[in-house]
Amino acid sequence: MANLGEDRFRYPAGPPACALGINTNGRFTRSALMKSLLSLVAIVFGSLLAGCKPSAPAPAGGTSASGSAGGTQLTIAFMPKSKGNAYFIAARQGAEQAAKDLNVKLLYDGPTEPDPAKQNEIVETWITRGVNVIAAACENRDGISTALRKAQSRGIKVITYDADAQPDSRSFFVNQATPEGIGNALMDEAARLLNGSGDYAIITASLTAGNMIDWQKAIEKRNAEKYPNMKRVALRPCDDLKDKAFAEATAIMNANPSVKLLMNICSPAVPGAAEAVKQSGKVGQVKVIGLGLPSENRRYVKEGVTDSVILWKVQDLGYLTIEVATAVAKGELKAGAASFRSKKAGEVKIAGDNVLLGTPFIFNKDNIEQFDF
Amino acid sequence: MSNSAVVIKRHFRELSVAAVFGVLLLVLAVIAPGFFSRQQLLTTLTAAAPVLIAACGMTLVIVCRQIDISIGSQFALCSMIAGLLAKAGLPMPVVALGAIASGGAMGAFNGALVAGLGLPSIVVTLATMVTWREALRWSREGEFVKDLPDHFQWFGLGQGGGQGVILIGAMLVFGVLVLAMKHLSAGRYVYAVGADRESARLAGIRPGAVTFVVFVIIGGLVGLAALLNAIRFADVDPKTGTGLELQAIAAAVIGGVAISGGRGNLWGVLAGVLLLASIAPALVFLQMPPQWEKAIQGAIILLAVAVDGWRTRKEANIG
Amino acid sequence: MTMSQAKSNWSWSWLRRLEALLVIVLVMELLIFSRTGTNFATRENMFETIKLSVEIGLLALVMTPVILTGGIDLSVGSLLALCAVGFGKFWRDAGLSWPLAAALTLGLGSLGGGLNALLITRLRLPPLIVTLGTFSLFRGLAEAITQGVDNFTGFPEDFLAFGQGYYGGVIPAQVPIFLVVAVMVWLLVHRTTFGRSFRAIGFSPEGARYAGLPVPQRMAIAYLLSGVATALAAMIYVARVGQAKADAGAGYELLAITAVVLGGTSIFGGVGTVTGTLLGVAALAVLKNGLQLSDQPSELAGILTGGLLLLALAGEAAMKKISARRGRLATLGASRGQSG
Amino acid sequence: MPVPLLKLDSVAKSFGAVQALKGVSFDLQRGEVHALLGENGAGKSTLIKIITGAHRPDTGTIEIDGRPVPHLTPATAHRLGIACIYQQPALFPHLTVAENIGLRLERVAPFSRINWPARRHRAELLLRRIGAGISHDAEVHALSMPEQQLVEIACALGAGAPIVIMDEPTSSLTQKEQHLLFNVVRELRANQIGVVYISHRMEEIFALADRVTVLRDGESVGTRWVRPPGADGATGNSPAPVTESELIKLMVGREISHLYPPPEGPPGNTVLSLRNVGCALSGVRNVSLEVRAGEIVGLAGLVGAGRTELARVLFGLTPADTGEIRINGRIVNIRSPQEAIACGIAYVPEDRRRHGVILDLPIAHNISMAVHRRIFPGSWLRLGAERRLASDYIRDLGVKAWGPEAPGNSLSGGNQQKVSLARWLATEPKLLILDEPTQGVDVGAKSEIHKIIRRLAAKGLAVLMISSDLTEVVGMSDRIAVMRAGAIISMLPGGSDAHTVMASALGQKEGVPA
Repeated sequence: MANLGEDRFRYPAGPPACALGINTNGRFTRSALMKSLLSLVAIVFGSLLAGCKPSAPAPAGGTSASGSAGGTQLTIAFMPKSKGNAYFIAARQGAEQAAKDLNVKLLYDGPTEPDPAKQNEIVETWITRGVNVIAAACENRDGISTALRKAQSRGIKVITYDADAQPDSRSFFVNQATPEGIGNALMDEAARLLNGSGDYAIITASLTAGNMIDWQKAIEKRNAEKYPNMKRVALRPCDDLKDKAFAEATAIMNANPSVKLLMNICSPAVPGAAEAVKQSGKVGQVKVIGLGLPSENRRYVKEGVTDSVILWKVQDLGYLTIEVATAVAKGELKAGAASFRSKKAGEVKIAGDNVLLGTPFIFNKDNIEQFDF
Repeated sequence: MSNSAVVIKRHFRELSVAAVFGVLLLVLAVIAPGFFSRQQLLTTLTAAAPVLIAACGMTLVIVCRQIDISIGSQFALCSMIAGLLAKAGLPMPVVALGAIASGGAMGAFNGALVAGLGLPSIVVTLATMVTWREALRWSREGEFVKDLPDHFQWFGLGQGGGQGVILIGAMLVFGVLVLAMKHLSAGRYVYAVGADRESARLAGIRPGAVTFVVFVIIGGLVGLAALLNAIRFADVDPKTGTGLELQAIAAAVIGGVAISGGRGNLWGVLAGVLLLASIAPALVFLQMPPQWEKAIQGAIILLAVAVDGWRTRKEANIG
Repeated sequence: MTMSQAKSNWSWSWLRRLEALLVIVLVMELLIFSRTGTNFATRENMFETIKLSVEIGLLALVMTPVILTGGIDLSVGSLLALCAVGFGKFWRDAGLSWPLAAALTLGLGSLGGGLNALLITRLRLPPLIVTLGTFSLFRGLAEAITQGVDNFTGFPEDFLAFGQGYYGGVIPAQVPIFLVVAVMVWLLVHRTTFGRSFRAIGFSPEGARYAGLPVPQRMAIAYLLSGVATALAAMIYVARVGQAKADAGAGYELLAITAVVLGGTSIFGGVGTVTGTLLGVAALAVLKNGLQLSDQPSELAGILTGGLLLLALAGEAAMKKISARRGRLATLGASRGQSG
Repeated sequence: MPVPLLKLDSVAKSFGAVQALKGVSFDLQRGEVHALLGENGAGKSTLIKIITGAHRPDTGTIEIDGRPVPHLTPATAHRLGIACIYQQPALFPHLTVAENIGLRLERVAPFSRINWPARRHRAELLLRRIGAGISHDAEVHALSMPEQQLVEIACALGAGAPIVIMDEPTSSLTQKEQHLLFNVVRELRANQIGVVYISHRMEEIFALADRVTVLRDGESVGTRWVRPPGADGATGNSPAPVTESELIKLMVGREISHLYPPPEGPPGNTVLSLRNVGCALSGVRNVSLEVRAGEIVGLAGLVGAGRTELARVLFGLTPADTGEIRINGRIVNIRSPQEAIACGIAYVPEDRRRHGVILDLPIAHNISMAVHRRIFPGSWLRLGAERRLASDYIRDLGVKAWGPEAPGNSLSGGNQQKVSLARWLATEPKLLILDEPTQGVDVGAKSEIHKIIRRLAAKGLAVLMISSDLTEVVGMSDRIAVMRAGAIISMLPGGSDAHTVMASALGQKEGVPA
């Protein structure tokens, strides 16, 4: 193996050919080769483990808060529940805009499909890599909390957005709106469309996502209080996947014909359920509402399959998350603060450790054209 | 043995699968006639059509004593290409051609490595499956292809017309392949190469060329299947096609295609595809928990293969 | 896979060439990533990489004897999910203590492996098809048990320590377990008659039977071992991630097979070493970790893995052609010497 | 002499260390049956594979109708009209007879339609012409070996090729089918087709051939007239027809007696005694036989007489279902190879490459494979002990290899057979069954193996040797058991000549069909 010639590398020159076990007549002897191969790997591993690394200045072991290569510029690691979800693509646009405005380095990574195991892996890698702040949307509230607590113990600031982790594993939760706000908006809209009575079904992302659980409870409370003769006949998860939502919606409509409305509380499910209603020829008989992006549902709203979509300005959520992350990293935002000034979302209330973006907004046939996200 | 007895003995597997499917339909007719509503039947068949096209391609590959587990990724890439071409405003025939050609190209890549370098097909297609799927994820980052022109979904013919095109397309492909495998000498060459590569060579057939063409054909068929599946929706999901290779192999195996090559016909595969496709809706209509679908599919594969294994062992003892 | 592909030319020397190729790839990875990845070349990151690759490593370890016999096991990924969900059910719903639940899960794993072994050896069915059937069956059972929805979390602290804890703050808890299993499998394959019979069966099942080796029993052992190790990997996975869901371990079987084939084991059986498999697992793990630390998206690791596998195969096929030509020259020379 | 239909000029071919053909010249006229005679391993099959393009010769030229053919592949051979009946039928199991014949005969463009009725009709015609009672619709894997051979013959007949090659066509034919084959050959000759007929049986040559070329150890040692031209009533100047003993001498080429080491001393007590042993599955019918210690019992008979099947019964591969097997007087029940080894029975199989030596494993692994339990207690490998065991046998049997670690495929045929032998000697058997011990082995190694066998017998080992090489059976055996159709039909003393053994094997009473 030719000598690498880089003097900065303090590895021994490549072992001579005969050590590689190639003896005189070109015949690999089995045991000789094995010994040299393993010794080669051992040498390289040994030198690395001894921590004599060529370039990165930061010492081995604990990564200090300023651990990024650039020295001053903050590194904020931003993780969606799944990269493929249009909702998080819009949130990323807001985050990138904020990173540019605040001159911070944005690291964006996450699983392409919702997968809590991959989210943990990426957080672990960010801990080793050393970042200033981790802002994550949590697919599984309990699973990710252990990893986030480990990050905090390494001096990395942790905040969550869109879906929360366990409160002790993060300093702030940037919440788009209070669960009650979202639950009530959905329940009231459903009641308006069915004028107060009839069966409905909920399609959620997964039964472990923190925000989903809170929204379901809020909807149930609102249903019990205000609309006694509306009954939820089914609650099915779709793992944030459009075609799974399509299959679940079709199955629900077949299994219980009495359903009059499909309430989808995760964004991919709204177009999925709408397509299912369209293809089983039940447009008008079964209403479709949910939390979804205008851009994804514009076609269905115009065709009257989907009646109304409730959401919030997702780019602002992304923008606000990065602002909060930077403020926390610089120590400008401490626990117990009552409000926070955001360039995009204006004056934002803080309830306890929840930074509230604002109240949900209802898009329907009349106003959906004005929104581009 | 009388002629009908010979037919039964030779096509035992295909007939038994068709019988099981018949029993399932009977049970459904009695308990849940809703299954046979025009709408439900159409949805089930349109969902099964692309799997049938892929399973036909897979039958060719398995009869030639090879295997291709990369068709899931090929399916996703071809759907994506179809979506992007349509979004670029190209007319649908060009989009169709683009999808089929890209499928054929990927099939040719597999074929070149397997037939050219003589590498084992299971490992080559394992590598290409991982590479193509991850390349698609890297480029699209899971983002759907959205805002497709109106003439994309259902070829612009509306749901009824669209589903019609898909079903006719699948039947056409099935018909052509059945004729080709029975009456075209190239089709018989596939059986010969699959049965005994050396004898085929001695009979003057070129096994390498046949193997290469088989991989190109399955690529093209998967491209067509991807197109026919993509037009069912208004946007294209990059995660589509996951697990298609296992469905296609399962349908072929249940339909009596021998994994050791040289044996099997498409009618059995048709019965296999229909049986596997109707498990999920049947469960819903029989009020059984839908999560049992995959377990039942697995059980059917094992049962079909076990019965076959037991029969050949019994035959071997007498013969 | 062309059954009739001439197995006889997968000779010993071919295997060593592929392992040498793999070591060079591994060393290159280490050097490149220690420059591009931040904090890549640290002791902590090395252990982190090993910790994340223990599950795939276990599956690849026990996949080696299976492939050595000329078989394959596609069902390990699904069996991992079934064992994870089973463990959750035993612990949460049946209320058993986690060590007892762990023992029962190992039993469940051996049942899964046993089913594969029974169908493959008793009815002499092709392993690819049997494990394809059990691939769907096990995943289906996992989904049925959890109604596709349920998720087991909140495991006791001392169980989670196995997946997330560290000995002496540095060595992840699952590393010693992995090393013990690795040594045991290495001894089984390279230092016992079982390993010898796996190879013989892989090269020529008929030849092994005529030589008086108990072929069905030995193949059954390989598949049973695969089941038990999968159960162990499932529990380490649950401890590490802190949850058990029906979609666990998706695609793990393909990663394990990739690592084994990358390590020089021939897919037709007979030729292959455990050290080669370990090198394969290491190459894949370092690749994934290095790319992530170099701020590359994780999909790039998948692309390079596929590319690496194709490179290894094509490279090895080319080497075989060169050595065959060199071999022909050598035998001509040798024949002159031999028949003199 | 008119321009020969087919002419081979000093064709040579070697596979690695083994030189299969050393410069063979051969020519075939139109309307002539030219036989190729030679012992096993004399190079007959290699020559055929060169003519049909399956192998390319290292040196030498091939001419068809006087035109040299430089680059012959199976496809071009077909086009030039060379049809061949292989010893192992090259058919497609799960396809029908009509289709098999169709695939072999039609050279049709890939995308043209198959005319199934025409195929069925032609197949029916050919089958009727041969007189084979097979339906054209039957799947080949359901046919018996003789029936598959008839399909091969139908393919050759149907090809209408000017040159037809038959490689040991009667090897798996019963008496009735042989009769059909002889008619076909006569019909081909009448239609001016050149037939190359390969066999190692004297009576077929005299029944069919015009001329015969004898091959020995890869060289042609002479071409003789069997039925000289103008023999029927033409003038007297034609050369005298060759006699059988002259052919045997040419074929064997050396005095038989001094070749094979003589037995040393009287045989000991009975080791193996079979009393009407039978196995329905493999067609072995109530065999009674005894083999004494230090004695070599030869098991002679045509291929398909059930000799290998008997060996497989004794070794537990296809367990016996009737009769009694005694080893050293004790009744044993053998249901698997492991039990056979435990009883002291060892079987060196016929197909060396598939069942004997595992070519990809080193010699040491092969030799120790049957005695794992003994030399590896607790199933822990002891590589030192294994290497010593292997080195002893390598020295003892004179295996030429660069060491115990050498892989099997680096050895010549003879050395591979010695390794196979060494494996079974390591089990220290009481009875050693040898199945075609010297098949496909070069002459040098053949005599070495014979010496080893005799030396083992001298040390008190009971040997049961199966061989279709008559001179070997006669030369080596103390007693000869002749088998036909799964049963032992006669016991001949050692030293009886090849002809009587063959006569008995053929069941001379019915005589050779005219």
